[in-house]
Amino acid sequence: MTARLCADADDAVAGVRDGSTVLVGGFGMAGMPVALIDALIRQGAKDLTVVSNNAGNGDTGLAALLAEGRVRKVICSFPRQADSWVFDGLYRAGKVELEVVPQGTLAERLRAAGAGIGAFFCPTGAGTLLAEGKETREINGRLHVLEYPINGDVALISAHRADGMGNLVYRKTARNFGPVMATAATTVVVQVRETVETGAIDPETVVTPGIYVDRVVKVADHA
Amino acid sequence: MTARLCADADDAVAGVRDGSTVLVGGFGMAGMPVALIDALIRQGAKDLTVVSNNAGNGDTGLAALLAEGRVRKVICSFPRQADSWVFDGLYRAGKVELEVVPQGTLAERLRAAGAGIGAFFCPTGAGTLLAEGKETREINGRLHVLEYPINGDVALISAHRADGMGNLVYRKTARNFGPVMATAATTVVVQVRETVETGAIDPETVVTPGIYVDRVVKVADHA
Amino acid sequence: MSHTSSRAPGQGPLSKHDIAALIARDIPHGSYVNLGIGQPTLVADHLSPTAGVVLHTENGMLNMGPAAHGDEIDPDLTNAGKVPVTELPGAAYFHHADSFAMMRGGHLDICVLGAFQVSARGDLANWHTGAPDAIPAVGGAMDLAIGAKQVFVMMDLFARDGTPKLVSECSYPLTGLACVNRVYTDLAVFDITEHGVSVRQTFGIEVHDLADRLGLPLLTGSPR
Amino acid sequence: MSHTSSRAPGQGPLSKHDIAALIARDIPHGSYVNLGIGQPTLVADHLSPTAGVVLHTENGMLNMGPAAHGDEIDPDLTNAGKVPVTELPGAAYFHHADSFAMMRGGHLDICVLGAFQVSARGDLANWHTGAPDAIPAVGGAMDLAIGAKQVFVMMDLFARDGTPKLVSECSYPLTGLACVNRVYTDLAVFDITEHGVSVRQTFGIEVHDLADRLGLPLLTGSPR
Repeated sequence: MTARLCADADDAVAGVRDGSTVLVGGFGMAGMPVALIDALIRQGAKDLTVVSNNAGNGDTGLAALLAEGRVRKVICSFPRQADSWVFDGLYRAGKVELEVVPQGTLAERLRAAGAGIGAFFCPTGAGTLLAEGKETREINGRLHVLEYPINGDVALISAHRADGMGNLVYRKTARNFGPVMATAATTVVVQVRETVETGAIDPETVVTPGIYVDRVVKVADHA
Repeated sequence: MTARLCADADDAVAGVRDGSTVLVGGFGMAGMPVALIDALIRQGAKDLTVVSNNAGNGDTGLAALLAEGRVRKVICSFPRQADSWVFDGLYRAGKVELEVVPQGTLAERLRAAGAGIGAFFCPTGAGTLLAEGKETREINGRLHVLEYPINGDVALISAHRADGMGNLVYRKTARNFGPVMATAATTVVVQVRETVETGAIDPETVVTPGIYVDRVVKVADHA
Repeated sequence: MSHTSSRAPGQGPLSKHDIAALIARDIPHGSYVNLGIGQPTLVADHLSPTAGVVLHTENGMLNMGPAAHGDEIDPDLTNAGKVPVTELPGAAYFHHADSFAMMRGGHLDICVLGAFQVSARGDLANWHTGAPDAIPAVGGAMDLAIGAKQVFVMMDLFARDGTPKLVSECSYPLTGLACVNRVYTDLAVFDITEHGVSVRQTFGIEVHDLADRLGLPLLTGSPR
Repeated sequence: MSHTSSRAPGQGPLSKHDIAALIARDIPHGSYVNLGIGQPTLVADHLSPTAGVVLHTENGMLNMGPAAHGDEIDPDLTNAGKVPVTELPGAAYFHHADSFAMMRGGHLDICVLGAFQVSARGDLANWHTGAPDAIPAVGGAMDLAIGAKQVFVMMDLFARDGTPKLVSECSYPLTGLACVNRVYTDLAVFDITEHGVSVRQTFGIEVHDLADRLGLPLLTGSPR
């Protein structure tokens, strides 16, 4: 179904259920859907599994969601950062589960979810701690690990511009996880800096076609 | 290594060895690298495995390569067409091998080759003739077939425009197999309608980054 | 919804255009739809521009427009049947792996396909006659069969030799297992349900006659 | 090429910038290179614009330029270390799955990484100290380790406590198995070959002293 333009960020994240898996775009602050995360904090869903590259910085955004005790599990590639004290404290206190996934495998598992691939043999991490307990197989003389898709109930992503169909373009390295996460969740919510008329985005340059987008909300750019 | 601009199509396909696997872009005539195929016919490599969506039309292009007895095997999704008489005759005479692959699986096996994925479980074709002899597995209640990458020694593709780095953009549905084949072969040869200065293609709109491109040749558009 | 007979018995079978119009009416507003190649592409002619239906073509495009004519013809822009087409506002182009990822990942709402046979379980046979001298050619048929949220089949209910095409078991090689949700034919529309084949509508034939001719038990009443 | 001592013994170890300059000189013209995060990013400062080296950053860009300053800073444009950077002519942006496909698929010529330890077989340990209270965080390290055609490590040869970082077996958790091709350090440059560790160059130390301090057999002469 074609995308819906939402009145505000609260409208955009309405209905997220307790226990949901939430994919959150961004790499550092680039592409981080700040307004949607803030709205999710207000919305109140708890017992969440959050899939994102990092596990929150400082005291806002994902860190604030974590601090409220709303996150049961984090699936990410790089939780530990100079300013990830909220996550660090919860983790050391045993109050949040952590699944660490190599960054490229995280992206590929999200892609597999979106692309209907049941599982894939991946050379990354073979023979390391992160492959423990996973099925492995040697293919063409190289050890591979069997990796499964990561499906989201909801994806929260940030893009630069949307048209009336929900077609999206991104800007520079803020593109990062947005396009793959948009394919991998049941409900895809996008915050954009600007909306344009359908037809105003050159069809050759669309990065995320509107088929993947459920809700769009225009928010002021805090950058 | 950065891409080389070739003098002509013969220069672009120089050095293709007997026994090579050649990926050939195009879907019907859209995106078909006609000038490169003609040059490959002149170049003389034989005992080729050709990977392409179709198996030649009429008496030119791939059909002419087949008619010269230069192709040992065809891997494609749809060999049989109204005007595929050259392939049909060779196949019925037992003079060419055929591996039929569902079109999406063909694209995904090429992508897997380019993306360093060792193999993947795919629901397409499970339980059909095309899965016979292949490993299968039920994942989340759905039957999947284990599919392996298709690597090319050479890819011959057609794009709309290239810059000096080998960055490519395509045009409309002529994009089709080009971008995935460009990732899947050791040597990637591209015919384009126009070449532009490096910097003249908006970095947001590059479809095939130059890292995948080895040789570029500008040819007159026969379309 | 209960079984309805849209036309009085005896009014005769639907034409291909009638079937296409019926399918077009059943596609919800705003759906993303793939019409495969051949006969199902007729459905496009019956979709009103206000229906908001977005057409996908597996060779890499969303929001495909009608067939191109005259100066509109562009060799770089064709549908999956290699027929020149046009582009509507809001279109998007993508490569083959992305296009089939979109399909295999279940993002299309509806796919409409032709068929040689459909089984009572929803198995589909539409790519290969199984003739010993046939050259196998599958194209995107298997991907389409398993990819969309709902798979509609559009076909005549009986082959030219009078044998049913809705059968208890397909005799032709399969395209996909248990993948068909609904079958639109010249004589009736069927839902494939977990309880069996359910008749939604008939055209000029009574359900008991239909069951006799098909040699299949048919459910009526509320489909799932 | 046979073993050479670039500096006279006693001239002392190289600085980080000396090592970075050495690596920059060894990168062939026109290479596609990823410099990871941290210390290896110093290599960029020593790459001449005429070297035609194209930098990849795993967060989705080719032809990354130098760090951004002042008005150049754009929050939408950072490197993998989340430092604002610039864009060179001929750049391209792509999403994370495409970026790591590029890496995993072996399309980058060279990747330069830091390390806690490298084994004589080329095993790499650079993501986890193995300390019981450490929070594991891998980022792109495992992808980089196995992705490039050649993996270069840049590190001090000895840890602060004097223990060698080039070892017969890594004691830290591994990032990748048998993935390192060359090790650039303050005291020497090594090739990891199928026959063992080969010394390419030393800086202020004799090979036999190096072998003694490392407790490893070292090959000299023609590396593979």
